[in-house]
Amino acid sequence: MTTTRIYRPAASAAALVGLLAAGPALAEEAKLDTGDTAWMLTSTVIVLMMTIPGLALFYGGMVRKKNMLSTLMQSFATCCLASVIWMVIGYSLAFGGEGAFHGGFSKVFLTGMTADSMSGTIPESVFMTFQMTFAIITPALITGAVAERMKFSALMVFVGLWSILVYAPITHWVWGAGGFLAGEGVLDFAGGTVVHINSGVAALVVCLILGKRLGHGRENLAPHHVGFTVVGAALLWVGWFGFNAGSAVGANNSAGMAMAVTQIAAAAAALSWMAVEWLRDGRPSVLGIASGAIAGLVAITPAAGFVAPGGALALGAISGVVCYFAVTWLKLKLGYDDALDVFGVHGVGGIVGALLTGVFASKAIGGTAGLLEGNPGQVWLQLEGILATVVYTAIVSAVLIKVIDLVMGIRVDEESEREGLDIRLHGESVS
Amino acid sequence: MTTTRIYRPAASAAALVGLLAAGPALAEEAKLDTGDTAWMLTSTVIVLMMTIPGLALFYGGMVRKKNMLSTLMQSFATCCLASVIWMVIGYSLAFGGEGAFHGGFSKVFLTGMTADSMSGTIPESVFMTFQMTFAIITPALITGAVAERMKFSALMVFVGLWSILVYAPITHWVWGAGGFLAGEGVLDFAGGTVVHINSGVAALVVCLILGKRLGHGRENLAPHHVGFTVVGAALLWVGWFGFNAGSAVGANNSAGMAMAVTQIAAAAAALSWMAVEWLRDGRPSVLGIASGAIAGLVAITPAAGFVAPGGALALGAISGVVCYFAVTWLKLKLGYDDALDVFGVHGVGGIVGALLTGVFASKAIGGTAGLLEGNPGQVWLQLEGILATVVYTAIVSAVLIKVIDLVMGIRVDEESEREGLDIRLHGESVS
Amino acid sequence: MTTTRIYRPAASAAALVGLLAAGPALAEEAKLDTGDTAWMLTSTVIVLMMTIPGLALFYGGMVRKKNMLSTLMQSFATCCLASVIWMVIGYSLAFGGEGAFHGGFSKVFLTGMTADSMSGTIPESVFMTFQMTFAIITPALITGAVAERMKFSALMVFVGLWSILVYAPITHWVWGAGGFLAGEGVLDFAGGTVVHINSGVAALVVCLILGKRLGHGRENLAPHHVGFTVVGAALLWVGWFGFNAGSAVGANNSAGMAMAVTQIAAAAAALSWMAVEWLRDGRPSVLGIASGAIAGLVAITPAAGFVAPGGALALGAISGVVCYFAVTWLKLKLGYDDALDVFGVHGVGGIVGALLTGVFASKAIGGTAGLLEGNPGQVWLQLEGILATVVYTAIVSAVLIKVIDLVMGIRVDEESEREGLDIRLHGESVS
Amino acid sequence: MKFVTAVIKPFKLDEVREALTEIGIQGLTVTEARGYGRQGGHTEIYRGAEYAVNFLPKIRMELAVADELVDQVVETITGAARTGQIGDGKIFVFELGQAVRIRTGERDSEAL
Amino acid sequence: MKFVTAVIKPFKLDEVREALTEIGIQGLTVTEARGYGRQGGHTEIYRGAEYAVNFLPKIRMELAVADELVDQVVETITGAARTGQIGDGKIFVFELGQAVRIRTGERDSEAL
Amino acid sequence: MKFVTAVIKPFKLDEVREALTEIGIQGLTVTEARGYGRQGGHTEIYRGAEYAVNFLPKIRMELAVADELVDQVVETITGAARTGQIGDGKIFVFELGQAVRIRTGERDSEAL
Ligand SMILES: Nc1ncnc2c1ncn2[C@@H]1O[C@H](COP(=O)(O)OP(=O)(O)O)[C@@H](O)[C@H]1O
Ligand SMILES: Nc1ncnc2c1ncn2[C@@H]1O[C@H](COP(=O)(O)OP(=O)(O)O)[C@@H](O)[C@H]1O
Ligand SMILES: Nc1ncnc2c1ncn2[C@@H]1O[C@H](COP(=O)(O)OP(=O)(O)O)[C@@H](O)[C@H]1O
Repeated sequence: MTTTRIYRPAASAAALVGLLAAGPALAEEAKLDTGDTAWMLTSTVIVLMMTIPGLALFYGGMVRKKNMLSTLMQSFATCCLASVIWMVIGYSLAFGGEGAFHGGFSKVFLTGMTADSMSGTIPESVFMTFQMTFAIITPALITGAVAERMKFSALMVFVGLWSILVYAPITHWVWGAGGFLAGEGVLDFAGGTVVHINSGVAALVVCLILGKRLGHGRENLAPHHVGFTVVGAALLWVGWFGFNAGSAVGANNSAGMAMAVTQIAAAAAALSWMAVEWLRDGRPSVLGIASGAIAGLVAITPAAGFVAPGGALALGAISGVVCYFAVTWLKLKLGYDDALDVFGVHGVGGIVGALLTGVFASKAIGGTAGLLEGNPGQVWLQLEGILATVVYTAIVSAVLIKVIDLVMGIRVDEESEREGLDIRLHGESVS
Repeated sequence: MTTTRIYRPAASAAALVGLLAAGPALAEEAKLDTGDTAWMLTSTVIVLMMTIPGLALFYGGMVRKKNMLSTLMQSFATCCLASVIWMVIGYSLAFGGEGAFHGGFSKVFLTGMTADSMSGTIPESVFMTFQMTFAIITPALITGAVAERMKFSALMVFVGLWSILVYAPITHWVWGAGGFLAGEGVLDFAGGTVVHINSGVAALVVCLILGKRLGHGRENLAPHHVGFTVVGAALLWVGWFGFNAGSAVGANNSAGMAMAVTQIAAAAAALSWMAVEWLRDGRPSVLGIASGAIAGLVAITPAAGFVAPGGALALGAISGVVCYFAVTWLKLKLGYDDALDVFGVHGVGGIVGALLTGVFASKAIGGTAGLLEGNPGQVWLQLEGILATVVYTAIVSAVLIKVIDLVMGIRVDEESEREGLDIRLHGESVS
Repeated sequence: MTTTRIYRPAASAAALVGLLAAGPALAEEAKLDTGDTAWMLTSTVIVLMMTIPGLALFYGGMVRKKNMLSTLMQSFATCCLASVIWMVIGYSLAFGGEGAFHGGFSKVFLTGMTADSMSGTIPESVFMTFQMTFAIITPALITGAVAERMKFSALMVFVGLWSILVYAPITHWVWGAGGFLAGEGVLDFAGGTVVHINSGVAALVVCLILGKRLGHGRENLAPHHVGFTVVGAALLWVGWFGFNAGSAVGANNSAGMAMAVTQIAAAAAALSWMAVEWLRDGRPSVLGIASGAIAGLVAITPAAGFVAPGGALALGAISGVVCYFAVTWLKLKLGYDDALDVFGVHGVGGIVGALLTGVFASKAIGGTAGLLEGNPGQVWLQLEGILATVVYTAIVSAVLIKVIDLVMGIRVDEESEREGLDIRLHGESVS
Repeated sequence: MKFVTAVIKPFKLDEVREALTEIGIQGLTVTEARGYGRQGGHTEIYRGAEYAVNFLPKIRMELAVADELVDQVVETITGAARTGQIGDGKIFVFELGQAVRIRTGERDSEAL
Repeated sequence: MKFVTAVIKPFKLDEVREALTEIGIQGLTVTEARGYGRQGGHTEIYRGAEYAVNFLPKIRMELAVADELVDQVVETITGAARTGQIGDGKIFVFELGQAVRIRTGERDSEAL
Repeated sequence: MKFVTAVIKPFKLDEVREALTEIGIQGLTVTEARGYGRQGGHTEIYRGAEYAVNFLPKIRMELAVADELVDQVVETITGAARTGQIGDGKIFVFELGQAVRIRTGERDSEAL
């Protein structure tokens, strides 16, 4: 039996509390705990559900009817491709060793993951699959920015390469043994930087290079079925407990508190988005409250194991308002066409959340104090984590998409865009 | 580490059986069990799923297309608002202390819920969030009665106040430490009174005061997409295992039996509703079988940890038929417009279930004998629980909605009702 | 406390590994493990979700709009009926005793399943309900072959009798104590034969006898909403972890590895189906990739606890291609009208998976070596399992449907088929 | 024969149909339509992007009638469909050359 | 020129279109419609509330044809759309004043 | 009065409506339609079964206009709806007998 790594060192204080409460001493760390394993199996299941059908529906409802299937396809195919890539190379790069920047090649094709390899108190197979679901949703999030106009073939190439060149290394930085950001004490409980800032910034870069949709700003590009979007948002919300409480890697106090604060922040952000929209536009929209909930879930992601309920309430309320303005004002101001607001919700929400984690972190909850408890340095650390991620993902994503554009073209022709990607790229249509 | 309360005393005999089977003695009750915690984390997730997207879709499919989004919105916004209220004050009123009628203010804003507070074998944070999902679905159920004509602003005010003034106290009566109904031995395993009778009766009262929909009895108000309703019913069914088996507050024998009887009762009720409909109308409808399943799930809710499989089969079959007549005959007879039959399914189903719990309760399963095992007194106790709930919720709900009507008006204007709430209240429409 | 049976002997080696890793010795086998129980409760929940709403949506999106509700109804009503039958007699026939061909009548109406009956480390109530969800999905799968033209009444009669005469005995053969296939060493981790080959072959037989849909081969019978189908496929995928990892009957290493290989095989099959379709038809369809994922999930089902990740990758990729040709070429060649491809995906996928389990089985993973590790005999054993199942289910299903046809007729009249089953059989329509 | 096409508010359909049935009309065909007119539309905002929705839902109804019935039909529709509010719709009357009942091949007045 | 509008049963659309193609018709436009007529409707019951569904799904098809083709077109549609059962639908023929092909600006018979 | 029916490509609707508004047209009614014509269709394949989709999405637009405006209207539609590609659609012009505004009972030219 082999235990290969320490998981998410940033969360270790919280985990420690959990483990002590749970009884078994840390010394016997390689012993399988069935309760922890049960929760991690479950978390894996529901994080997968976040992408398919959750994200697929969330995005699918927001596009025009003629592009609905192509949008579902982008999530579904990304799920398949990212799974295989994670198994082949991604997991190894992220968790295969102790480099500062990547984990090496020792776990390519999951070599050495035997029937009894452990990762803390759970089987490594469970840990690997849990992490796979994160490796799935991150590139899937990006597809929202390029909806309704990108070539499916080019998107698949991008997703494949990006998973290897961007996602796996950044994961290693933050959560891998020896990763340079984790070592410095950057707090990211469940993926605020790794998943949300990363995908949000990549999305912005890619959609800038791809260009706006035909008719953007003139024609009616409104969502064809906000109902699907609400269902998708609800499934994302539900699955997010696997994301955040699952990141405690066990059924412990840390998981419990992560779940509680996740719910509180999501609700608070949904309400704050609704409130500001009601004040400004005179009516609360359904798309608005759903977007607010997602914004809150994004923002609480890095903070989940570190903040108390009161902090979560504030963090959620703030992030709902900030993302509202990112999406309705900043985007219009700057004029880019991030079709489904990946940057506005995940990029901006992730940045707000990462910073506020530094503000609201509570020693009693996660072992680290934040600004409000007299530790302003944590905010600077958080900023460092944000910057490192933003710079790396922006540059590599830009180069990648440019190269793919040169080699094969990334945008469908005008007629296909007019007629719809469903029929033109996939030969199908929703009645 | 603090352990603050005994959970659901009515279920304690069943829980005892479970705990003994599971090994650890009750003495060490504050010790975290990872398996119990894993199951309660999961239960929390799937009970949340019952409301969004489950209930939202169940209701959303039953209204006319022009009101679909507004109906989704009612569930979604209720979810957000009830979450925050629970965190701020509801949890404290329900579980903050040992009064006979409410729990006091000691846990306002979750004060004192620290990282290591326990509730039996699970973290208090998990218990609090699990209970929060019940506090969400109960007011959300009510929205079905007022669909297609109530002002969203007035509904939000009602939901907020009702959560505090009705839901939290009744929860305390039945499940809180010192609650007067629990003390007397009323059996309510998972919320037959607290959730279903409570919401069903409040729904009836509110829709009577709100008045019928325009065109009721003349125009075609048929469901616009029974498909969505079936999906919603299915998600409610699936999530109901968190509701019922989760109410064992652990992964034990009681949870197992609660799950088994829940499935059996739901299936039996669905079939009995289908059968009677087939006989009377000449064809089994899809809406019918789905409604029957929900009726069975409602009815088994108070009984889940107390009855044996055979009892569940009978209880389910009876409740399907009774609710069928409540919905298709009683409602027409009395002429009220409970748009989506909250009273007929949840109110009536809850009452039938609460009474039949007293009939079918089995000492071998949950520690309490029912009428069939020679304990007729239990039926009277159940009746007491029903009456207390009905009277309190009816009066307070009526006063509440009347006051709100006076202050701000509760009904949309005629033109908005004609054109649809989606476009008028939320500025959106489903294509 | 009684422990009645050993579960799934074929999986015992794998389970042993898991149990050893988990710590508690096998001797105390009747002791409840809360972690194992938590995972099995969860698995039960998500396997139910596979049928409703998963399969219901998967199938419902593939039929024409006028038959959508009737298709949902077939899954939903099958769920209800199969549940009651399982409780009344099915569970007993499958797991009630140690016969070679069936389990007898000792557990009719769940007699003897007390509050503390155990099944390994979990309550028997959980085991019974977990198995019930398998007894639900298997006949529900068959309904895809008869969609759009079968009488609902006849279908219900068929489902009821088939559950008793075909499903329960075959389950006993493979997983019951003393079952003759298990005894011989046929590997079927989670139901490749019991569920998929069984339902796939029954489906073929029934649709051959039922005849083609009106207009088959001439009129446009295309899916009315591939979006629903994608959502259904996603929910099937997500729930499949309960199916496969749940079949480890505990939260152990075997479950972890089953989960990992399930994800890998599904993704590989989806991609291989997509690739071959892209090459042949010039575009990757959304229905195609979803079908490929299901094909991979079917094929990995018997293999889940027995193969390593590399084997799963190969097994998945192969099954995607084989099922593609079964559905697009074999079916056209032979000319039968298996409306939603139950045989092509579940029958063929199940056979491919069962055989490849014999090829790729790895001693290190599940305790049994396959062809590639020098044990060609396993392939022959697998073939025996396949043949026994195919022959029995084909004959009994054929006789059953013929008799029902004689007694009451199995097909709707032509006008009903033209106008749609929704309105004609259920009196409802999707707007 | 005349052919009457009317554009009305959707929720008036049942009333209009009943009124027409009362004066002996036995058949008509409707389609869902969207109308642009003085009634104006409204604005929908999705995440900050405003879209003017210029078209409002209408029902388009058409029926072939004998010459002598046409005035009564027009009056009946006008009466039943009127709310007095802007957007009530229009009625158009055309000359109809031929009418055939597919089932029987009957022509013109017998076909209606 | 004439303009033919036909209301038919939905499942007959492909047959009718093929029959028309065979006699040289190169274009037509269809819309989904709902018809009220002698065929009657049916009743749907949802949780005890009965709703009469008076309108049945139909296809409304329209095509502009040269004067000399109109009889053949009417016959062809009648033949292909007939099931002999009530509700087969109607054909209406109008005088067409002008026709224009948008792409080229061609007029009248050249535009069809 | 004249009655103009135009079949156009869906994405051209807004442009055409705006162009018509500019020349003073204040009302029109549109329905979603599917067109069969020279443009041809395409093939969809679902699990090996090929279906020819002969009909393509179109917008059917109709408006009643005063006689003197009809040429301008036809020109305006032609101009705004043209892409020059096959399938741009058709315009048909009919004689309109009567028009009524339901709200007011106004007739003919006052009703438009
Ligand atoms: N000139 C026209 N040709 C065809 N349809 C028209 C015309 N003018 C109006 N309509 C239809 O009549 C509907 C109502 O017209 P509108 O001008 O809004 O109100 P009103 O009929 O009360 O004057 C419009 O939505 C449109 O469908
Ligand atoms: N007078 C009419 N004007 C316009 N459409 C009509 C008229 N009468 C019937 N229809 C259309 O024709 C369809 C078939 O008519 P119906 O009376 O049911 O049967 P049949 O055509 O066999 O007599 C109706 O559903 C309706 O759409
Ligand atoms: N004879 C006709 N009658 C009615 N509609 C027609 C006729 N011919 C074509 N159409 C409509 O016009 C559309 C465009 O016609 P098509 O022949 O494809 O291209 P084009 O207009 O460029 O010649 C068709 O899709 C159909 O809706």
